[in-house]
Amino acid sequence: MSVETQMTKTPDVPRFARVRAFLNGDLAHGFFHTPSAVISALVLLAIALTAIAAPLLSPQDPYDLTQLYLDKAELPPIWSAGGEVPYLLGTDVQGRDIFSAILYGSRISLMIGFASVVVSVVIGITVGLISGYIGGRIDNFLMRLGDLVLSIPTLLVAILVSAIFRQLLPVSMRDAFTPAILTTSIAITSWVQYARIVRASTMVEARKEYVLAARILQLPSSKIMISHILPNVMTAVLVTATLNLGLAILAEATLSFLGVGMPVTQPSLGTLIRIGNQYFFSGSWWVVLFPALQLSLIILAVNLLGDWLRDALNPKLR
Amino acid sequence: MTNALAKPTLCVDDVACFFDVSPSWFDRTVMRKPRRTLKAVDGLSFLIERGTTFSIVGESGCGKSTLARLVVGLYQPTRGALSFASGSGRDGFVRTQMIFQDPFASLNPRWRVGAIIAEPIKQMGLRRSGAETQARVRQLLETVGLSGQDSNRYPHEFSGGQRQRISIARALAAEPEFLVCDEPTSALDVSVQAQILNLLKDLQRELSLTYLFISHNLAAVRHVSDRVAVMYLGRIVEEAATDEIFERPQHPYTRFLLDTVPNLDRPNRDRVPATVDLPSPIDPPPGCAYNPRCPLVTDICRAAAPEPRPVGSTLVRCHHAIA
Amino acid sequence: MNAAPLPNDGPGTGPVLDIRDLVVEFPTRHGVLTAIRGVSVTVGRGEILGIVGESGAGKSLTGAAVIGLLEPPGRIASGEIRVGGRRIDNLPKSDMMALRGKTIGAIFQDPLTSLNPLLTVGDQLVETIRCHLPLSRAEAARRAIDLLNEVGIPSAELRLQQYPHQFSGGMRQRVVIALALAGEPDLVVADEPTTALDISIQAQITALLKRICRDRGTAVMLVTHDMGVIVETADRVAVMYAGRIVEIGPVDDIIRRPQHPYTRGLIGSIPSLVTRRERLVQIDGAMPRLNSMPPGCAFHPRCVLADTRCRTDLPPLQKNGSGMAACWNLAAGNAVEAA
Amino acid sequence: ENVLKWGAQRDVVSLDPYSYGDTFTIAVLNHVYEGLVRYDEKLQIAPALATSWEVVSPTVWRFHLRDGVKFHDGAPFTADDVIASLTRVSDPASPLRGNLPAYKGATKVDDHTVEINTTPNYPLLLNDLTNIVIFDKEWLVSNHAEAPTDVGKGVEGYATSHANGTGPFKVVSRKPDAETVFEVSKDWWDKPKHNIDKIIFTPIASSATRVAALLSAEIDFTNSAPLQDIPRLQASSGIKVLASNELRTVFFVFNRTDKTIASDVTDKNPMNDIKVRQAMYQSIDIDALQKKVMRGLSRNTGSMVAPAIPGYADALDSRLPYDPDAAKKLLAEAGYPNGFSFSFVCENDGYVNEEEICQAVSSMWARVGLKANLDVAPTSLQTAKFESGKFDVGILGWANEPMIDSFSILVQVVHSKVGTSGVFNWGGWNYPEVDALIDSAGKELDREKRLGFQTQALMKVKEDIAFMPLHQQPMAWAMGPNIESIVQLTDNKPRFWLTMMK
Amino acid sequence: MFAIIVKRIGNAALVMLVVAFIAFMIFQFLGDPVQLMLNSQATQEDRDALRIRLGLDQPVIMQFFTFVVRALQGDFGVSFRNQREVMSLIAERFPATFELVMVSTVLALLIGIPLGVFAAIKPKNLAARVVSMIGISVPAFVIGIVLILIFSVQLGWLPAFGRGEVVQFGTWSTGLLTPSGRLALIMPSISLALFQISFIMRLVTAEMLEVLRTDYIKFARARGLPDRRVYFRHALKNCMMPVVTMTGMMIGDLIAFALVTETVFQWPGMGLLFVQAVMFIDIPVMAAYLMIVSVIFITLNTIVDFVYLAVDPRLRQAGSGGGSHVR
Ligand SMILES: Nc1ncnc2c1ncn2[C@@H]1O[C@H](COP(=O)(O)OP(=O)(O)OP(=O)(O)O)[C@@H](O)[C@H]1O
Ligand SMILES: Nc1ncnc2c1ncn2[C@@H]1O[C@H](COP(=O)(O)OP(=O)(O)OP(=O)(O)O)[C@@H](O)[C@H]1O
Ligand SMILES: [Mg+2]
Ligand SMILES: [Mg+2]
Ligand code: NI
Repeated sequence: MSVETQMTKTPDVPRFARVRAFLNGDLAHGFFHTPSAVISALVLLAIALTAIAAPLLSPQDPYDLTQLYLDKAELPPIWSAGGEVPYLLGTDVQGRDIFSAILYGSRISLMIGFASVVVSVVIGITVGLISGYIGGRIDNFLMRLGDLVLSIPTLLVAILVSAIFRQLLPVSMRDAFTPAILTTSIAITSWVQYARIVRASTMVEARKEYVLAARILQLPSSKIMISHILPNVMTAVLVTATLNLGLAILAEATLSFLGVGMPVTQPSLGTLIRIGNQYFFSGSWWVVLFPALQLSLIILAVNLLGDWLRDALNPKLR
Repeated sequence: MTNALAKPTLCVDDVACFFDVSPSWFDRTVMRKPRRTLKAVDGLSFLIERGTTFSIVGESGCGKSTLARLVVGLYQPTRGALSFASGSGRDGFVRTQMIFQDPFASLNPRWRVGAIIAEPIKQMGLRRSGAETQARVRQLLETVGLSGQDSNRYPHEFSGGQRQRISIARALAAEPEFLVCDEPTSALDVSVQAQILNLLKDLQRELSLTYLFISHNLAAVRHVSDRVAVMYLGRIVEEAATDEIFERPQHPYTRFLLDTVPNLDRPNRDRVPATVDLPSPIDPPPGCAYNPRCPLVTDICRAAAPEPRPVGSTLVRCHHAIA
Repeated sequence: MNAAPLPNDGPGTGPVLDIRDLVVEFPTRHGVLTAIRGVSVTVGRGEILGIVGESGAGKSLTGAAVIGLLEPPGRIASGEIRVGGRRIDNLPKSDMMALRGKTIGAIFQDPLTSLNPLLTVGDQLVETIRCHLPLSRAEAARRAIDLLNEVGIPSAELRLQQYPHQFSGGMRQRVVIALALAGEPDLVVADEPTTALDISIQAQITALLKRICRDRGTAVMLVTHDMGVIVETADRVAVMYAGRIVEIGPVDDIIRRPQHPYTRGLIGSIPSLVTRRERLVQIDGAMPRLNSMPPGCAFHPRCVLADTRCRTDLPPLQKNGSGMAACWNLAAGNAVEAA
Repeated sequence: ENVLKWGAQRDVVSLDPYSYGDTFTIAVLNHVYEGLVRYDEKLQIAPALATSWEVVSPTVWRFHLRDGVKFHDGAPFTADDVIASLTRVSDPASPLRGNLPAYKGATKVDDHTVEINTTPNYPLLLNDLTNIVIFDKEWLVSNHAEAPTDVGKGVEGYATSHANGTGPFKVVSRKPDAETVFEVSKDWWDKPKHNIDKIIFTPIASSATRVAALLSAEIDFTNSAPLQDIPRLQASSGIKVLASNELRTVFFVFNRTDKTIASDVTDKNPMNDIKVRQAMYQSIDIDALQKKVMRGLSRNTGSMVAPAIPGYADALDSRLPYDPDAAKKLLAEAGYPNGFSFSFVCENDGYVNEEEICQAVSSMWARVGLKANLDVAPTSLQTAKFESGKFDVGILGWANEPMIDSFSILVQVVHSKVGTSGVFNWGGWNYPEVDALIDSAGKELDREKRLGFQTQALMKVKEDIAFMPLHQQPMAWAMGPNIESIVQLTDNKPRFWLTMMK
Repeated sequence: MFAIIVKRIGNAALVMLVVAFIAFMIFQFLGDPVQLMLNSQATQEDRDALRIRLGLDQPVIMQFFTFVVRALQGDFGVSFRNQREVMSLIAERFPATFELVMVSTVLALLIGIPLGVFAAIKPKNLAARVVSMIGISVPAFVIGIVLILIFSVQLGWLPAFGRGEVVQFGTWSTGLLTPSGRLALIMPSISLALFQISFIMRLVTAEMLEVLRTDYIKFARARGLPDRRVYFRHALKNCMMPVVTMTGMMIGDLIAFALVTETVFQWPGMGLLFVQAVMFIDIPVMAAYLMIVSVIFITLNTIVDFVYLAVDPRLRQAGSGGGSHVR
């Protein structure tokens, strides 16, 4: 337990006051006192930064075919006999540097995971707010639509959607569009959850008296939804979104593992695992092990963070 | 009390508000269930004079909040009309605002107090510049007994009584002439209730406000109001000047209420418990809605609903009211 | 009826509940919050002791401490709680479990949420009865019917098969009372049993409580913030402020002749049904928060009579007339009253 | 009881050998169905259901059928069966029609003699007949399976899921993609050179799982041991690996029509410029490919056919040297100093390590500025693209089976699309002189002369770099300790009737 | 009560119809069946004839109607790849997947629920936290590969692939009755269930923590009921509603996720069929699989709704419209 000085009021330095107030607040305090949260945040930060800075950090651009040399194929990690500089974690059968591929693959995994969560959150919030606030037939229709989406297992929808899209696109565009397709196919199934959460909270919030007060002022519905209700339903969305980020990353990896995700020339972590899987017994364990570790690490960190956030923000558990 | 020249602030004429609580389309068509309406408010008529406090008392579910919402325009009446006196409102009528029961739910927890109070000012364009708005917010906070610096804080940093003050400040920010107070003190401790009731009275005097005061707390009602109406299942069963109603209750329900309410002045008295619970407003008993609980019940009560009739200066809905 | 706490001379003769210098703390990250700061109170057989006070005064915590259900991290830091002469505040968990329901019953505020929605009322009653008394299912069911009859639920036999949601609010609170009485406890802690109910039902429940207390000789600790309920029900009343009892005494005396300035303010702030005053007595300000307790008398920032001693020294609860009060300026107060 | 558990990379397409021209399916079904002739242990044509034959005239061959042969259901084998089977395989809907290009008809002489009519002087009828298996006529008729299965009709043929042959094993049960069980046929006409009672055939697509299954002795044999796992398998006690290279030559084909399919060059087809083809050829580092991707197990080649295939000549086998600089120069000369992009269609389940080959070659091409848009998908999807010419560069492997003669590749792949020829002429290449040579070979009964035409044709093709040969692909079988001996021929077909178990 | 049942079933049928429409649209969009069925040599007449034979000349609505009627009869056409009737293909594969999914469900519930309760009672327990994280953080395919490496290759205890020996009952096959079948089930079901174990566990924990704070639990304790009774009779029962819902959803997800497991362990189930169908764009199989999984999924959810009615008396009340469950 650290000894915090009692927060003294600093009325007229708003910006710093807010930062300080945040750092002194329960959320930040709880965070710094939860080792799992701190560690996973650090891990995630490190992974995200290295992924973003991948072109600067990696000795090779694994998506650039001209940089793959067959004579550097299947080199073991640098510390094993036969390892070569700069191939830190070894190379795969195409001479792709595993370390670089992991950085780039994490970038794709995180990007698709994040984008699909953002897309589904945006859809979910819109649908949920409208459904919950306006109600009636629109609500009925939107919720039935959600039921429908839920009546087919998520993974199945994702596989079908990505298979269909890929089939419809010409080959030359396919690789470029695959991340977008994957994002869509994951988002298409996960918005329902947010919509339901938002709808339920919206219905609760809409009955609260502060909303009535706004309605008495004849504020337009859109404004009430966005500036009054939305901030109050975001907490639940945030928690779910964090936990779902893990699931989304997992979904992308699974699709790629099954061969309907990222192509071999632009491998994501799931693709790398699928490729590496074939070399599992041949002694080239590094081809599958490191991507698998990285993937598990990312999802674990995201989940730990999400768990902490859920506990920290859940008023019922206080 | 009635001034023939000044139009009453609010004139409610046979207002009703029904809710459709029918079973789903499926149940109605396939299961042949009937449509059902809930008569939350069913034919209310009263006048509120400028600068006075008109109170509504009644048990939970009798339609008090529905009436309040009708008055502020959140619900449209199914029948009847509400006519306001002309005033400074945008549509030419008196400006109406509302104060709510729950000090925790009535302020947006994500907004700073300053923004909450400024919202009506901005929405209605009452002040021209941001600085003026800020000044007005500070002034309002001071009016309700808080400090101007409190505008930077969030609602959760305040106690229940303080929040109710913020709520009042927000209502006042719209510069209303008419305030609807829906159980403004029932979530508060008595000592805080006293603060708020005093504040409301002070404000009324200073700003010559008109109040529609809704409560189930008879003592509080007696304390603040000029006229009182007692509601039962969506109807006013008795309406009179305050002292009149408390000293000479006419309707058996009013009498029952006054008897059951704990009375500090007569401690250790055994109250008369009601034997029957409040009936559902979906299917109210035929005839006089109060008949299942009424000690004076006769056949006519079960057959016909009584119309309001004057007994002295009181209006009563009872077959047995003695003139 | 005992006004002053009795020394404990063994079971049978002494008070049913005897709390001495109870202190309840919450260790938090910013230090320890002391929510109850030395409460001593007794309840005798067949007596209803009302506890009133503002929200956050510590009424519920006192009740929870007696039932042994303080939510962690809350803990009894010092003091003693005795029930029937037996000290219970330091009992191991399992012994306390055996005591709950059997010796101490409890009633909570919200009858809507106090009953498990998925079990029939009969199930819950039978289960509770069999947990405390060595009865067969059938015998327990018979007892359950008796209990329901006792709390005034008609056609009890039928009602046993029903689920809580099929009961009205008042009925549910009756069931809750029946459940609390199932183990025939000597003491019932009732935390705001009528607050969630309508006035007409409130009257039913208070009447029921009084009757049961009278018939069974059960001691009741009735926690509420509604002076009206106390006046109707209690024999004695303790007024709490900021984790302490500031005044305790027979109900009539407290209502008519409140001694402590806080009690006086409290009584004065209640509007009267009978007379009309232009302004209510108003205690300005609010109760201090636990983390910023003022030194001395916790009431001094709001007290009109406060002097320097009030700001530094904690007034003890001392005998005063028929009751006891904790204030340095009681004499002055008395003088005012006498005048 | 000797049970042989066979883990294959994939399942047979169907139990009907005529449903799909798939070498592996036919190889598996050869345990159940037999032809009139077959290849022996030395890949020489040997009698099977026919005991002898003679050429009656340039267009008529007479076959004498074996006596006392019974189908698995007990029906006797007669000339009617041969005619029914030949009719079935030459049906217009039959995908195997191209395997019997010279066939004109057949007549029954007596119960044990048939005559087959062919185009004049067709030299390779026997080679073709090695894989034309014989059904029982009554069985076909009573099960309404006289015609080959036609997917378009919306009904599955009886023969798709049932089998009734004369071979050494009979089908006991089949679950597609899961398990097919064969049992020894006690009534087989030939003297068994095996001691197997039962074969359990299981497709295990994942190579890792397949290797794991072999290591944990859940399977006794696999005909496709992943190349990368061979060292590991060899090191495991009790596991034997038979690895060498097979007949199949893998090469790239070009779209030779006027238009590219997906290229940034739209006004013409760069592939029609020999400089471009040579540049592509010379930018492939075949040694690196052989060493890394093929694990040293393939045989680099400049020839379109393996040395064991008649028509091969050493002169065909020289490769243009790997020389990226020369390639760049050639491209510049051809007018593409910065290269160009094109679609590169590959499969991921066709040839050995095919996906890896294509990836590696793409990256080699990338280094000289050629941007290949790699399109990798299962064979069934890619075949459609090939057949409709929707590719710029594609991959093809040709084993010259069942003919085991270079005439096979010449007539089916190299020849332009005329009649039954050029079925695999996907890219629309057209060499009239070569066509003429092939046609002459197809009418030449003299073997030496015929092979001379064929070698000449192959040489011309090579000189024009019409195709880009890579290698003869490796084959790797692995078997557990239960297997005593097995015969592996260069056609990569398991023959369990020649296999002894311990 | 009856009304609620009729309504639920009606709802399910409606959803099914829409799913059927989606499946039908896949048919329509993913290429021309005629193109896919005939080879490139076919003439225009062949094409037109086939078009008419397949009913593709009819208006779309009629085609959809025929599709639905045939689907109701279990006729989804012939697999392009396997050239066999889709329904018989799926019927053959269904038992394998069913067995795998059921064993995994049982595992998930049997392990997940007690662990969840345990974690709720002892929130600080490290082992419980690890279990609750592993399943949702390590992808099933990674777990599968690791399991094979350890238990098949290194230790040689468990088979790496397949179902082992199965016993056939008519069209149904089961591996539960033979020792090798049971052994073969171990690794696939564990790798499939691990995610769900964690999931159920977390769900139960979260619900328990909430339920344990409710008034009725407090009141149950105050009545002196023993802890065990409070946890397992009062609290757990109230936690079961979301668990029941999730179990319904979970089984559907398991069927879907089984395709990953089936790929890794070469488990001859529907999933493998589907994965291959996707690779080969084998539309009849894709459409049929989609429909069948949805039927299972919707049936399960409808059953869940009925379980709800059985568990929660509040929903049984006539007119209360039944439980719209919130996930
Ligand atoms: N929007 C609505 N739809 C359907 N029924 C409603 C609606 N609003 C109120 N009611 C019903 O109308 C009746 C009157 O409700 P109202 O809220 O006016 O009562 P109240 O007197 O304010 O009670 P309380 O003292 O509990 O606030 C109740 O039976 C309530 O259930
Ligand atoms: N878990 C807790 N952690 C910290 N402080 C607590 C906790 N529970 C209660 N308190 C504090 O203890 C004090 C007494 O609480 P208690 O619930 O006894 O009040 P009360 O008198 O019953 O009020 P009310 O009338 O609102 O029920 C309050 O200030 C409260 O904030
Ligand atoms: Mg109300
Ligand atoms: Mg309390
Ligand atoms: Ni700290």
